[in-house]
Amino acid sequence: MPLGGIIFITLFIGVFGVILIYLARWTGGRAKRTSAAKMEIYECGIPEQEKKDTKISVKFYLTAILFILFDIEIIFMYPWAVGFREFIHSGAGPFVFGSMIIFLAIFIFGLWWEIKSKALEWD
Amino acid sequence: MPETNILTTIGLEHYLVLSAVLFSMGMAGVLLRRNLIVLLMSIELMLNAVNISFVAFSKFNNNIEGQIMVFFVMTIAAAEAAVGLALAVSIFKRFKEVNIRFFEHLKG
Amino acid sequence: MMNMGTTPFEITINVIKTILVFLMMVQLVPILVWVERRGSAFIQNRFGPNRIGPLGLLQLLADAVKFLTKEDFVPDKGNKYLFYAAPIFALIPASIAYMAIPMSTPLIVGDSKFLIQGFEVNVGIVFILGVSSLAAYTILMAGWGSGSKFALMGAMRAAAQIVSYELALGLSIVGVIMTYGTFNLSDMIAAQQGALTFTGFGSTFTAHFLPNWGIFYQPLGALIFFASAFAESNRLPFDLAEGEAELVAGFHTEYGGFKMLMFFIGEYGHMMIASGLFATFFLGGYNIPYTTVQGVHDWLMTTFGLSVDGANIANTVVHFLMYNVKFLILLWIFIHVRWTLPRFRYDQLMDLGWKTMLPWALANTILTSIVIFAASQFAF
Amino acid sequence: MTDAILFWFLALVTVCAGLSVILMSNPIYSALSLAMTMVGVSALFVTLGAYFIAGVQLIVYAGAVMVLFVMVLMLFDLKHEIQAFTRGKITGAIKIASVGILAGLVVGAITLGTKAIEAAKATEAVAGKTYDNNTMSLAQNLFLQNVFGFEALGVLLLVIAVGTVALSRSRGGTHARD
Repeated sequence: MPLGGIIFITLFIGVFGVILIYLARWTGGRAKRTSAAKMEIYECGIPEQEKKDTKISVKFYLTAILFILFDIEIIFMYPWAVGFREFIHSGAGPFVFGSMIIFLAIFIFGLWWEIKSKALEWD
Repeated sequence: MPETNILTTIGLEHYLVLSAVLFSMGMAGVLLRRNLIVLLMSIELMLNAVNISFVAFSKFNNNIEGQIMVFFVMTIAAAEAAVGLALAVSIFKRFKEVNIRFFEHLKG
Repeated sequence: MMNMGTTPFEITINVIKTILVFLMMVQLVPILVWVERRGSAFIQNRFGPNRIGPLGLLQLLADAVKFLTKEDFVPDKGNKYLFYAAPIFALIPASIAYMAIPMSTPLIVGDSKFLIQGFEVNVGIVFILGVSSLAAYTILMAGWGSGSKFALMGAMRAAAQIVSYELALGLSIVGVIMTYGTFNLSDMIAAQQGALTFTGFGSTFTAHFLPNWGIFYQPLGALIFFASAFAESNRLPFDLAEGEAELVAGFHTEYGGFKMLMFFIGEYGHMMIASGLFATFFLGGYNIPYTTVQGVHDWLMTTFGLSVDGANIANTVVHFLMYNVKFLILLWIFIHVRWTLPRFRYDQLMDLGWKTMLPWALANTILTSIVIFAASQFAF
Repeated sequence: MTDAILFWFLALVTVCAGLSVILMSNPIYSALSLAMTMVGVSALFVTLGAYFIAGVQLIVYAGAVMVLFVMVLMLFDLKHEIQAFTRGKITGAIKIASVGILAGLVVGAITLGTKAIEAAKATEAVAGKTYDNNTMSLAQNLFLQNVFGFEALGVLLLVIAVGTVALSRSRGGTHARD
């Protein structure tokens, strides 16, 4: 894996981005007059509301947790998928296939439970 | 045994020392910080340090089982983070508090 | 530098190549913006930008100049560091992931071999998925750094949407991996040469009227991959992150000028990754339909009387053009869909991701594995 | 030589990012530096030839777990942090000292242990297991020898999925109440 190249281009893009932002700062200049209203965040023109942590549904975070759990199960399928043909060639096909069917059954049961328990409802 | 330069020849020890340093950092985080979520993050850091040493041993002993262990550790770390955060969030919803000291008052 | 070449000459060429691929991506963005504006105008029976230069092509330059003269602005309530870091980080995952996609056959001149891609990664798919999943940070950083609740809500929506569809995306790829038995993108392309042929059930089937493309093995997987790729790149009909009616402009509400442009580069970069990956997985990558790379090479040598090196160069150029044809057609489909379909509601979007696409991707995986298993066990 | 440069560079990145995890007082910066550490560790896995594990590290840790942390921190706006570090000079000194002692112990154990390993290797001359087709041998080991652990993790993930949903439902609905 060309790790050196990846690190190099990452740093290159980082420097490129910083230069771009500084360039834009320099050519954009500063307005002579400024006001408090200008530096406010944009809330469609009405005066800014004080409370920032207004209701954000916990759903977002629940979705992220369920994502992690299912993501790992999917990652577990990757080595299986890449080796499946070789397993069949080496004669271990039925065993590996059977173990994966059990795993998939667990996965499907989990998904079915999440759907049934309305954990994934957005209302 | 030929003399090797510690700066230019990277061996198992280098990875293990790095892993130990990261692990101690994670431990210091657990001991020093007060924010519950930062504590969880420090635990993740410790688990990562362990993963480094697993992979290093796997490479230098020519044994793939270390990588399998990393797989399992990652799964368990993710599960731990999920449950830990779920607990932290439900406590935060109830008491508006994430200070670890606060948890001493939880009873029953 | 690991595997970037053995001689200083090769290393230099490879380093320049990565920079060239990056600049190519950046250059493609204004052109795509122009295509998008003209294309939307065409679809909606308008003119679009047609004043500056022929066909409005110089509009790109005018836009760049306008962006450069914008005042740099940070809201008082925002977090300055995250606010500036977010657009820079928006560039990185998209471009690095794109560099792992092969764009043509390797160029072999004498003893040197140059890959027509940024760098080759032998676990290509896993690398691309991993790197592009880092894009969620950009969005969260921008949303938080702005200090505005609209931006934060947009960021949360975008992040939840991206992670949800990453599941369907990752699962639809499992069938692809199973079909080719490798993570390496170049190997996948090599497996898609010639006419449709496959071995199983004790005999070999050939269909001369179809190319040997992945889409014929994985039609359901291709559909799910394509749909989730739209959601991953936050494009319509999945652009809930910037639902203009309720969230102003989503996570980049507070951004303007060049910083905004950098988010655009990131977004179009994800579109390019999706198109490149779709072409690689399902449309034979840089392969010319019905032919093999070696076949084209031989044809070039006999027809034009080229030397081996000359034929190699011509071969690379021809395949590069072929790749770009597929790539640009897919990008046009992205643009066309954006200006044709209405958008979803947020709950519909999540329902689609979790309750429709994920089960179907799962069904695709199971079906593929059963077929592969049966094909090896039973014979007619 | 290039390997050494890469290692030292990555070690520097990981250690700096790891330090900022525990030293930054704003938890969001901590989380972002931890993500940086994860990326660095993934690159270290690449230098060790564990390509697939490196990719999984990126997808699972950097792309999923840390996104969850960042989302939770931003969702609940934990910026108004009471006090970043635990108080008390004596307890603090004891803690730091214990961490130092632990680090010293670990480093000492490693130097002793690797000498033993070197000696064992010299006598034994490890039998020629191939290490090149990495993912394939990983798949074989995972699905032929450790298949029970694999299924058990599937069940664990299922239990966790059920448990987190139940936890986030506890005390009234799925919405944060103000």
